[in-house]
Amino acid sequence: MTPVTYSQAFQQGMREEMQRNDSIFVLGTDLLDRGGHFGQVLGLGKEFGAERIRDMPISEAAMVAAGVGAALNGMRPVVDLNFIDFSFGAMDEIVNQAAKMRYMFGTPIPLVIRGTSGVALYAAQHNNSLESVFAHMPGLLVATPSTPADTKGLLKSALRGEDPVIFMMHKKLSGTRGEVGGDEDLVQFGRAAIRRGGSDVTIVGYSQIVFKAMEAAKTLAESGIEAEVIDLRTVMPLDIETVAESVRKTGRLVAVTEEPLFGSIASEVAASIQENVFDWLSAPVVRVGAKHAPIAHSPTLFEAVLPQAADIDRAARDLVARGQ
Amino acid sequence: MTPVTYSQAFQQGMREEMQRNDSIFVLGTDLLDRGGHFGQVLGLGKEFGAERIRDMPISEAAMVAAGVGAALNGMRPVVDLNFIDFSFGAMDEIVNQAAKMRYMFGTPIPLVIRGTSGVALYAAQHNNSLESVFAHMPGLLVATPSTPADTKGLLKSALRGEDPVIFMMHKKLSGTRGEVGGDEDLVQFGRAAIRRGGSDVTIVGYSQIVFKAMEAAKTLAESGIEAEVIDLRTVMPLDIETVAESVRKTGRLVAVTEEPLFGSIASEVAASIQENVFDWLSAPVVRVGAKHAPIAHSPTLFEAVLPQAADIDRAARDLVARGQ
Amino acid sequence: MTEVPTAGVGARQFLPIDISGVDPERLILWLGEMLLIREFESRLDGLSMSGKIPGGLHLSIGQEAVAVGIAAGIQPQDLLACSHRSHHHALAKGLAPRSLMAELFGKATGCRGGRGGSMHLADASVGFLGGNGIVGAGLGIAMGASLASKMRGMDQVGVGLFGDGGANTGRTWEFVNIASVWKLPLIIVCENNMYAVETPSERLTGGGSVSRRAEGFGLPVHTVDGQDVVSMYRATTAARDRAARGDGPTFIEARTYRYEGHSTGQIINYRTTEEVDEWRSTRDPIQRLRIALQAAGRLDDEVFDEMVLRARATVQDAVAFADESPLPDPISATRDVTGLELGLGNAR
Amino acid sequence: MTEVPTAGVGARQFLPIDISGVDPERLILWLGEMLLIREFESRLDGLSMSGKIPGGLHLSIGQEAVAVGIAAGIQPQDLLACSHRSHHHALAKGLAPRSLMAELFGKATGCRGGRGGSMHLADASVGFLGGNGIVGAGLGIAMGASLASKMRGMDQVGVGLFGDGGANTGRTWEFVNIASVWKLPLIIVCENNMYAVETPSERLTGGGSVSRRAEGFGLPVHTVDGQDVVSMYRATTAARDRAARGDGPTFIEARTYRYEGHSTGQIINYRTTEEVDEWRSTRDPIQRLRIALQAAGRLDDEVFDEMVLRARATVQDAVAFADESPLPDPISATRDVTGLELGLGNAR
Ligand SMILES: Cc1ncc(C[n+]2csc(CCOP(=O)(O)OP(=O)(O)O)c2C)c(N)n1
Ligand SMILES: Cc1ncc(C[n+]2csc(CCOP(=O)(O)OP(=O)(O)O)c2C)c(N)n1
Ligand SMILES: [Mg+2]
Ligand SMILES: [Mg+2]
Repeated sequence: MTPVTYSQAFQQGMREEMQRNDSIFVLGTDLLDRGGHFGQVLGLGKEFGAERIRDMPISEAAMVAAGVGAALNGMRPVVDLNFIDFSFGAMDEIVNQAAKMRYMFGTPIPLVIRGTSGVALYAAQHNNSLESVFAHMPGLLVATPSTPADTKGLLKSALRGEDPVIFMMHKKLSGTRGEVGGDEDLVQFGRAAIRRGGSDVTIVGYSQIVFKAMEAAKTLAESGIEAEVIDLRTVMPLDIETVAESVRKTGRLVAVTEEPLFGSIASEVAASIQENVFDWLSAPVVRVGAKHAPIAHSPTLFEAVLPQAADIDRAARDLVARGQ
Repeated sequence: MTPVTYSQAFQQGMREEMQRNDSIFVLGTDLLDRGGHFGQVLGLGKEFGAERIRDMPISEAAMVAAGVGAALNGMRPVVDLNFIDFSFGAMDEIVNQAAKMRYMFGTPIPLVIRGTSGVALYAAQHNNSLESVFAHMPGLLVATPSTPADTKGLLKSALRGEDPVIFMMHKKLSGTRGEVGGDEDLVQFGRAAIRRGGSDVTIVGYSQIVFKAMEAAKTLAESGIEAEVIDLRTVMPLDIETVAESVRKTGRLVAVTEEPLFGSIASEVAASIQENVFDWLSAPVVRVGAKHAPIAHSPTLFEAVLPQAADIDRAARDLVARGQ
Repeated sequence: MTEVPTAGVGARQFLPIDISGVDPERLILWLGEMLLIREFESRLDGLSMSGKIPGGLHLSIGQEAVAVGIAAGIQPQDLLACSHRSHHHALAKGLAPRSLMAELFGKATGCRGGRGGSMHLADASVGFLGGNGIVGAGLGIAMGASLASKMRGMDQVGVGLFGDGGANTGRTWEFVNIASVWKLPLIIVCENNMYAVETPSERLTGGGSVSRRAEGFGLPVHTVDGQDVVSMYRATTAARDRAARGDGPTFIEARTYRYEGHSTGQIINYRTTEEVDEWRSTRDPIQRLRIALQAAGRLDDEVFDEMVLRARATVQDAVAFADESPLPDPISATRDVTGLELGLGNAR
Repeated sequence: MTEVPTAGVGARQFLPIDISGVDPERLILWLGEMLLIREFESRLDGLSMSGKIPGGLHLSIGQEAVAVGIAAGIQPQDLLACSHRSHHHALAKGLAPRSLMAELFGKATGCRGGRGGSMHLADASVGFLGGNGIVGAGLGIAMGASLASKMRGMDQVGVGLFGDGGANTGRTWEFVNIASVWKLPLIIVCENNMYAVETPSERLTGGGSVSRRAEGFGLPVHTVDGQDVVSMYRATTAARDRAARGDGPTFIEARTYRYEGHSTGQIINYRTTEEVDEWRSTRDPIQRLRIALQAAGRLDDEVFDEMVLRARATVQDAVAFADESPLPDPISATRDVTGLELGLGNAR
């Protein structure tokens, strides 16, 4: 198989599942002809037509409400929010309706809400990190793939599952390439992947920052420190067991996130790991995340706020030094 | 001074500050005649009139936008969202506008957004725990008072500060009574209060759950375990130093929250404490929070989801047993 | 105390309604349903005050004709979603009184096993998609459901309701717009009872008219007397026919009135007793239908009294059922949050 | 390449505009401002493509008369907030070209020190409250600002802008409603350039008319030719007078057109070149004003050419300034997030 991009992986997953299941359709802005703002449904408009690749006006509340209501009545909608930041305009529909309806009404809501996430250009209002927010809300699942294969495989799971899923695709990964699985290669929610084995320290993250973790692992290896790098793949459910197992081996954990650190997924991982495998820890779990500031326009400014590979490297080194 | 209720404390703080500063006004639903759904501005309508106690239609986005714009132009608005859950309808205005404007535009946004929070009756859609969500957002401050005195004192600080403040008042505390401070008794943001001294274990929380922590401390004391109980008072900024200091003494921490545990303030506290005072900990920080479920209508169901004094008691006992 | 008006002297004050062409048996049925709703609702204040029902409730007394007229104008397979003020719609759409009452009590036998409560009643088996605690949100659910009906090619229409207060929340107009643009088989009903909690909505509604506002969204708009069950029925039937033909949504503004406070236990001083009396004594939907049926020789006092007693008995049975029903099992409180079993670290 | 149309044969095709009664010196000024905007914007595509400006940009070429007409019709103390498509308004309201260009470059000398960028320009000193990255949000800011103006008794009005796409987001109508109900000194402008990204808005706007929709909210609504700076000026002046008198807001739908793609670097295949040509060759706001001034004997080619050169020079100076300006200090990136110094545990 030839490698495809992260966006194409989403396309592929959508196409295969739409062919397989008539009840799947997509709604959002500029999908039919343009294929979405990130090319995520490029070509699907031609194949499936305007009924199943549905253009909507800029009405985020209505997008999600349409999805919730349709899901309640037998369909499997995919709501494309464009940037995940626009979820703010549909927050009630996501958290008070989609997430709670199964619990309240007993009716599953098989609904995928896709949004481009992560930090890159376009400044403060287009670069909110919301993964910890959605993961905090009972009833929602949150996918945060870092590779084309996971994008496709997790999307397939989402489209065959019965829960509302926030599907977050990192801006900076749109063009990255990789092999993807076939028609029946599903990636399960709540199963972390070990991207690199190592025995000295564990580094855990998800989405784009996994690549920074891998970069750090490389520089650490040059100093003889072998880091195990874990990609959570979904942050809800969060596969804490795989992380715990690794920590039982390495005794040290760096939890990384691109979110502002306070209240982040890294905080959750740190809290949970120290609670569960305290006696295996030779030093505290160290968190590396974004500084507590909005994202500026100028790359000079926002790169200073974001965690970098060097920060992960330094944290891991400190831990190894400390825990000896 | 005669004790006043939590709601009256808010009233008092509002009244005194409105008398002191012409630019303060309140907007929201049913304020002028009714005095708000929790009596929080009762009597102020008569005193200050319809210009400064402004009734609005059910337009949460417009409420907060009106507040942000007015704050940008020299006023000090208080937006009363009624239940904090209704913030979902104004999430963009809160997180993308109010919170980021100072950073983006250099203009302070002195804006108080009041909402009734915490878990009680009225089921899933009126009982969202959002304190960790707002605290996660750079640019916002989050007040979570547990007493009338703190309600008044923190409100005063908010109304003299220059930041957007989410002011969360717990449903179950509306009628609780206590002494309050005078005209110039401000309670600073980011200063936790030690509600009870103790040397065996620290219990940290905020808002209504502090009372459950105090209850647990009582039963623990009966077994000779002296718990120190810390009330954070504001969760952003979060006074981790006071908690750390206590943990340096007790070596044990129970972090409690009424939120669903995942991604909660308790997780943040646990992560931060183990990171900062790891070597003083004789056992892991243990979190006690709500189970990962929406809030049901039936008290039988929702009380089973909420953390109880007995859960805190048990967690503290386990810690003490374990760390010996 | 029941709210059922007594017959007699004042009867001639009531505004007449036109029942021509409607099968009298159906009219009698509707009368019975309105009586049931009123009897049901009239018990709730006390049950809430006494703590049998946890929390307050939004009563619909006075608004029965809106619910019954709509339910009569649609088909059983049609789907309805509404607002926090939902008991009348739940009953009219066919939710069993026992099931509803037990739900309010927070009992395991309630339609949602005690999870939902007053604002979150639902019963898929009768096409009742639920009330909603969030102003305007029910309309969105109905809108989405009707999209599915259309995509699946079903003979099924949606009904989405909101209040006059809900006409000022942005989401409402997003939903109306989508229904209009996609020509969805949806009946949009603004249940205009003039107040949002204690605020006269007209004062905070720019332009003063919900119907006029709706016209700007490109769909037919009808202002209907919501205290006349037959008018509601006729408007609904026409809207349903239009929807079923594939011609798209209809907007109905039902002018109605709630006799009680916004929620149980409230003191009302934001409107005059004259205003309430005026609605009660000239527009009461039960009285108006009763009088029309009497005038047509289709109903005598004896039958009516029997109907009242029957409604009362049904409610009494529901209360007894709810009272005797078991509480839900606390263990179940964390079940069915998602379709997955959540692992370590997520839920404890 | 500059977008300034050349004079000549095609000139007679342009729709005439009525400049009677307006001081010709002001007209010349407005022409100069429109030229500046167009020259400024015409440089940006290249600067963005070459990476000098990080990220894409929303160009307003074609929409100059909307911005200049509004700015001409209000007073310096008035406050304006707009959408993501904001450069024309920023310049018209008085933001210095150097300051704007440096901001786009992400430089320390930009109006927001590189923090804001294209969608978040702002300059309080000229009453420019900012662009906004969120569709519809700018109108809300202006609405709130005008509430403050009113409460503080100032002679100051707000201007809030949004696009045709923004007419389908719920928040927009909440804002319009509040302005109407509170009779705020606010001018609400829908900059209708017919497209939201690649979607013809008419297709997804129920009823097909933004103005008609606005009428339902109880405020005066005017549809104005947005390619005629004088019409825009007149409509704005009237709206401002009304606002200053305390009579409340006015809604203006400005019919306009963007010549370029939604953002820089886009391939346009969702509209015909004929459509673009039609707008360019019959409605171009610069050409129309130029022709009107020439016909009135107030402008000759030489002066016009000089104006173009002057505009170009200003832009060239801005580019050079931005290019040479220092980057912001990375250390400053975490400053001024709130008014408090955040302690341990919050920020690191
Ligand atoms: C988004 C939102 N804001 C506020 C509330 C609180 N609230 C509940 S009912 C109500 C009044 C609703 O008025 P209306 O829409 O006219 O319905 P009615 O109560 O008259 O049936 C309000 C403000 C809410 N539930 N949801
Ligand atoms: C709430 C929200 N949804 C979606 C977007 C993405 N977006 C940016 S501009 C735009 C189109 C806006 O169209 P219009 O309002 O007509 O303004 P124009 O671009 O034509 O000036 C969209 C969809 C956004 N910025 N904010
Ligand atoms: Mg009402
Ligand atoms: Mg447009």
